[in-house]
Amino acid sequence: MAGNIYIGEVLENEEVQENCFLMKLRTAPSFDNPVPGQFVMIRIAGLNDPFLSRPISIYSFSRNEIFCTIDLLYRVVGKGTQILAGLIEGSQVEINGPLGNGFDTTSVRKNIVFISGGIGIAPLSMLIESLSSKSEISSSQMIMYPGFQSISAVVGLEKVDRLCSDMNVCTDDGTVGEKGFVTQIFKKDIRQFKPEDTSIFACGPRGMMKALAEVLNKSKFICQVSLEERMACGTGACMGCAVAIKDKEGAMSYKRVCSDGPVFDLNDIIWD
Amino acid sequence: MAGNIYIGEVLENEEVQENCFLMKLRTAPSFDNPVPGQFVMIRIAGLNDPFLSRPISIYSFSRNEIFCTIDLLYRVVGKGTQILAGLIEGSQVEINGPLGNGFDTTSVRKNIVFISGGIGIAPLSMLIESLSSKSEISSSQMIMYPGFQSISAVVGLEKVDRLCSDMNVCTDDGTVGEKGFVTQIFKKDIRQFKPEDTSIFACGPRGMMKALAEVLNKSKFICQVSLEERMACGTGACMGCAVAIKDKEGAMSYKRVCSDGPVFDLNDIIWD
Amino acid sequence: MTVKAKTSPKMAVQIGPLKLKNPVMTASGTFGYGEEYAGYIDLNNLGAIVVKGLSLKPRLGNPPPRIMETTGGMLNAVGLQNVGVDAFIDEKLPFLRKCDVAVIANIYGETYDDYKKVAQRLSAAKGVHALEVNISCPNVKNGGLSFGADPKIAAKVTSIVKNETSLPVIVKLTPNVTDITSIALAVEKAGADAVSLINTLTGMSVDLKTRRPHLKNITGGLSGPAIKPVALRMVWQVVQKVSVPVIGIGGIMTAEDALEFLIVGAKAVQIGTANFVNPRATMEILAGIKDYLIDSKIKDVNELIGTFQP
Amino acid sequence: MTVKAKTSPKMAVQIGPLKLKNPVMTASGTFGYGEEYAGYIDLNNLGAIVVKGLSLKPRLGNPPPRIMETTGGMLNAVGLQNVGVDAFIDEKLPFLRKCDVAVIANIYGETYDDYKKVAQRLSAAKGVHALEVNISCPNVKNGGLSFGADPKIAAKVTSIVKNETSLPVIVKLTPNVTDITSIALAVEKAGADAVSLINTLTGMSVDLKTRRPHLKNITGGLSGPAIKPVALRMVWQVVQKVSVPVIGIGGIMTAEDALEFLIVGAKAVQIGTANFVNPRATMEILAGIKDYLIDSKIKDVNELIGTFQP
Ligand SMILES: Cc1cc2nc3c(=O)[nH]c(=O)nc-3n(C[C@H](O)[C@H](O)[C@H](O)COP(=O)(O)OP(=O)(O)OC[C@H]3O[C@@H](n4cnc5c(N)ncnc54)[C@H](O)[C@@H]3O)c2cc1C
Ligand SMILES: Cc1cc2nc3c(=O)[nH]c(=O)nc-3n(C[C@H](O)[C@H](O)[C@H](O)COP(=O)(O)OP(=O)(O)OC[C@H]3O[C@@H](n4cnc5c(N)ncnc54)[C@H](O)[C@@H]3O)c2cc1C
Ligand SMILES: Cc1cc2nc3c(=O)[nH]c(=O)nc-3n(C[C@H](O)[C@H](O)[C@H](O)COP(=O)(O)O)c2cc1C
Ligand SMILES: Cc1cc2nc3c(=O)[nH]c(=O)nc-3n(C[C@H](O)[C@H](O)[C@H](O)COP(=O)(O)O)c2cc1C
Ligand code: FES
Ligand code: FES
Repeated sequence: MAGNIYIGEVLENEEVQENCFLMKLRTAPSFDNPVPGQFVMIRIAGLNDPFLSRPISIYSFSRNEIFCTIDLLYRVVGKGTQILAGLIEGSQVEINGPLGNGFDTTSVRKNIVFISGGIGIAPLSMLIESLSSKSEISSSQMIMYPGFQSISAVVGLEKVDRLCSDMNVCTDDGTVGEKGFVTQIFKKDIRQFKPEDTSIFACGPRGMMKALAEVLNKSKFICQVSLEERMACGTGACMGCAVAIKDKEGAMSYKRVCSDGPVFDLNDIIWD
Repeated sequence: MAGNIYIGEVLENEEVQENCFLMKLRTAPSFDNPVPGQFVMIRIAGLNDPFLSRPISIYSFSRNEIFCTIDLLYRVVGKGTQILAGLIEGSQVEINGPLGNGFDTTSVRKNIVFISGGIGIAPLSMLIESLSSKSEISSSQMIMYPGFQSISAVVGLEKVDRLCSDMNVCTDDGTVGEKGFVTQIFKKDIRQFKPEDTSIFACGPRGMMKALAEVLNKSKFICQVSLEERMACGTGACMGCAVAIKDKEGAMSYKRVCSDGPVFDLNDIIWD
Repeated sequence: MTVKAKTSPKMAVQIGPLKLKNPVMTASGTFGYGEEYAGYIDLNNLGAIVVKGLSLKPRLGNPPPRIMETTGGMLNAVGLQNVGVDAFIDEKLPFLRKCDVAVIANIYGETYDDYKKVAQRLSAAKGVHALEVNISCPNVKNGGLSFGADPKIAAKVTSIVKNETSLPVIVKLTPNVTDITSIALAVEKAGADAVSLINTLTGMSVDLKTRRPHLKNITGGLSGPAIKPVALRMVWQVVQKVSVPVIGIGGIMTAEDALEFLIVGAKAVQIGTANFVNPRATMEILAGIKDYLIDSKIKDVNELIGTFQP
Repeated sequence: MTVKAKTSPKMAVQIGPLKLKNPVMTASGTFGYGEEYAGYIDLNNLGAIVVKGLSLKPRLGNPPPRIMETTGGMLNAVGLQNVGVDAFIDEKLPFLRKCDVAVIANIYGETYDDYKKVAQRLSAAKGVHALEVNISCPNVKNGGLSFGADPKIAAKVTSIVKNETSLPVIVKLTPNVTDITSIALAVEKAGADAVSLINTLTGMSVDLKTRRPHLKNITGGLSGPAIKPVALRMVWQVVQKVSVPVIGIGGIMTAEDALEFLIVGAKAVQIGTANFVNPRATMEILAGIKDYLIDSKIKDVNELIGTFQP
């Protein structure tokens, strides 16, 4: 689970949805098995523009005797992701990973709720796959709330669809599924879940996380969220990816999303 | 013959010799007909690394009603040419051209001698093609001295081979053709040519040009040489590509390789 | 989707007494004397053309090599090669006079007297709309630093030029100083109608094969997007201190870059090195600024200038 | 082709009283406390590890966002978040002590007294081989500039630290000054055993959507290859003036970059931002320097240092 530097060879890089790409990378067998929620820093070796590596969650992972395959699901939002999208089969990228602390699944509760916003589906998909493979967890426990802006942004549901008993797709504009922000839709259902019996896992844009914090309002739900922050090193060295966190005694300090996270307890996050 | 900005689509980009590529670009019909010796500035739009456009001579040019085709023959020597070499069919580049003042062919003499060093063959190839198409010039007048480091560097002779009556290939290491620097080989033959009856056209590295100047030693030969210098703008604005030139009165001034050249009279060049 | 009425926003800006059609001008030394780019863009659409630095006598410039690429930028040591002020007036100005665009003459001197004489001659010529005083050049008499590194000397050059001309005087500042605001304040006090910044940062680079400098002059001026963050910071600092208009320069490649400068308070911008890699950069930047104004429902570019929320 | 005997050249260099295995060290703030990179490279192969800037008390650092990418570089306004000197000694130093590598503590204070106390404590701790004094941080008492922008203050900080320690003292200089050589000379006179330069150039960048700065702190330090030409120029200037060893820092990404600094006269280099994009950068640079020495038939890196031919 500790990061190192690998060459990744692009096996596939397909536009699976408008502006959304699925990249399959083949890398050396020494790549550590990642935990769901972990990510890689990716860049084109030697290229100084864009300059920094880009953090992308591991969407799926597999290995055989000769190599590992890492799948990344990413949305094109700027220069870095644009360049990734342009890579053809056989291109090489440099990957640093797996990085960060993934989701803690040592003591999940009876109900397992997944809430995602947009491309935030990526780490949750791997998490759901991983939980499904555990004998003590059945699909009936797993309920998913994937939110998207619109039908044209719906992505990453292929694997999770059959793994969760309940799929509550919602879109901001109602073009598919329920209309509304995913946090609002979840709020309507919240009474179904006993806080002490429910583990929530969420990933999405900052605004959504904040809204979720308000919905849960410090109840007894346990909610692990994966945060995003601009990153330089990804390894905990630069202190660039700070997020304000409350410690046990309630004191504020800045934690690193890359190495103290990206997964945090929602209750510990201090919103500004 | 005046430069402008065009999108060039890569039709082909083939490694024709170790580290040497032939790139065929398709561009808009409004691209001006180039004169042999003119060049283009080429870059990947939006990419800041490498930052400046790279000057490359036009190796060949043709047009039909719908588009123009520009061929570039280039050697990979650094980052910029490395990136060009990596472009696949369908990639787009930005080209500024045609630029500079090409060879003056208004009054060529009886003997026409071409001397090239390495990739300096590129503009001469186009020149030879162009002269061959003139009814008043026959292949028996045209004698070529193409020099290369070694057999593995021989490139760009396809078109000129059958157009010149005499091909005196030479290599520094003698792996093909005569062994020796092209200027030395030419020097051995120099008595064959009456200076007043001979036009020389040359392109190659600076050291070769300087050696050629010594060989000709201000004789009555007319020798036009195409120079290379690091360039930023290619259009005469930055004053970056300076070369020391003697004017009629013998006074020194700095001329711009890009817009006062790249072709100069060898006699006017001041070597340091 | 509502269709946006693409009513063109007002783009004119005022640099002290000088009115410009729009805030996008060219930077001195990167646009020749205008002619070089006439085939690429319609010069009349520029806010202003700032010509290559003019000295009293023609200058040969430095021996080559004069330029070198760096990461995200370039070094140059052209050494102010130029035709001299008289040849400029005779040979270059007639072309520019025919254009409907503000012409700003960038001037340079080795002595106070040089500045004085160049300013005099340009003020007498028809078709020059403002002077930009380059005080960023190394001055041997001043310990290897430049006129622009000392507030007193900078102020003195400014008042000398002001005394010789009724044209608006823009003073161009060097970034190679501890506190650019002190220089800006000094030249403002000395009568500058505006300040423009930044000129290049001094840098160098070494050829590993020869262990010699890539530039014959050893050091050169660093320009291009690499320096943009420094330029923007300095412009913002100066905007907070002076009340004359500030012209932002340094690494502007795109409309987004230009907008950053306008937002922190620059009244106009100059596009330099970008012209080299994209001769149409100025026009693309102008179009991009307009689009941003339209998208942001801002009807006049002056309403955007200085709207930075620190 | 003759087969090159790959006899490894001598790489040890001497920074005043401090002997380093080789001239490649890490730059403060870009390598954490070493541990962060222990999985990527063998720390024992480094010339030295310079740890994150240490203050007397733990520092929270600045609120996020703290970083932003720029062309060929990045801005950071981490605000010297660090565990404080005591926690460093208790929690971080034991790990470093186990490594066979020179450990240089980068220290930072808001007051003279801070510097004094931090220096005291680190000098009493086992396993610190030198102090690097960061005088490049903004000091509110000094008009928004930094300790490092004023030769007198820089000298005073230096002598205060020198008085408290018998460890070699390296003073790290800021590039945001008119004349870095005057600061270098001042700290040399005050007893610095070496100088290191450059720290970051101050820059900023603006978010067009919000018209707010990308960094919460508004301005930040620019690092990365974008600044290399400026860094190299300053190192060369300082090398010509001082007689203490100079450590070159700024935008070094490759062995070629490092070699440029050594050739102009830096005794060693620090690798900063490069670690972020390539955690193995230091080792690749070290290998590349060796290859260059072998190719150039130079048997000892010290024979390369300062061989610049201006
Ligand atoms: C731990 C982690 C995991 C991530 N996983 C994924 C994933 O699986 N799929 C995916 O598509 N994206 C993911 N992201 C976001 C992804 O890193 C950014 O979209 C990417 O860095 C943007 O780069 P760019 O050059 O294309 O855009 P830029 O031009 O750099 O920026 C475009 C926009 O994206 C925002 N942005 C830039 N970097 C980040 C960042 N690190 N976090 C959040 N917003 C950013 C900018 O503020 C800007 O608004 C993840 C981010 C983190 C921190
Ligand atoms: C008018 C003109 C026409 C040219 N035509 C051709 C051509 O048809 N085919 C071809 O292969 N090359 C040609 N060149 C040379 C070509 O421009 C350079 O090889 C190229 O710019 C190198 O870029 P790079 O990034 O790959 O190398 P860099 O990393 O920039 O440099 C690698 C090496 O090449 C040298 N170099 C860089 N730029 C130039 C330059 N402009 N002129 C000479 N040497 C340079 C450098 O000093 C260095 O030693 C021409 C140059 C000019 C000025
Ligand atoms: C090749 C070159 C020549 C320049 N010549 C001058 C000049 O003559 N006078 C002047 O004031 N500035 C000159 N400059 C500085 C530019 O006008 C501008 O201030 C600087 O390049 C920063 O802007 P940029 O990053 O957009 O290029 C020159 C810059 C370059 C690159
Ligand atoms: C994120 C970050 C944090 C830094 N923190 C410190 C610090 O604590 N003390 C210090 O002296 N320099 C600090 N620096 C400056 C670097 O040590 C170095 O001087 C500078 O980044 C230039 O080198 P580079 O371009 O190789 O990064 C920091 C730089 C960065 C990018
Ligand atoms: S990205 Fe550097 S500490 Fe997190
Ligand atoms: S490259 Fe700019 S003048 Fe020639």
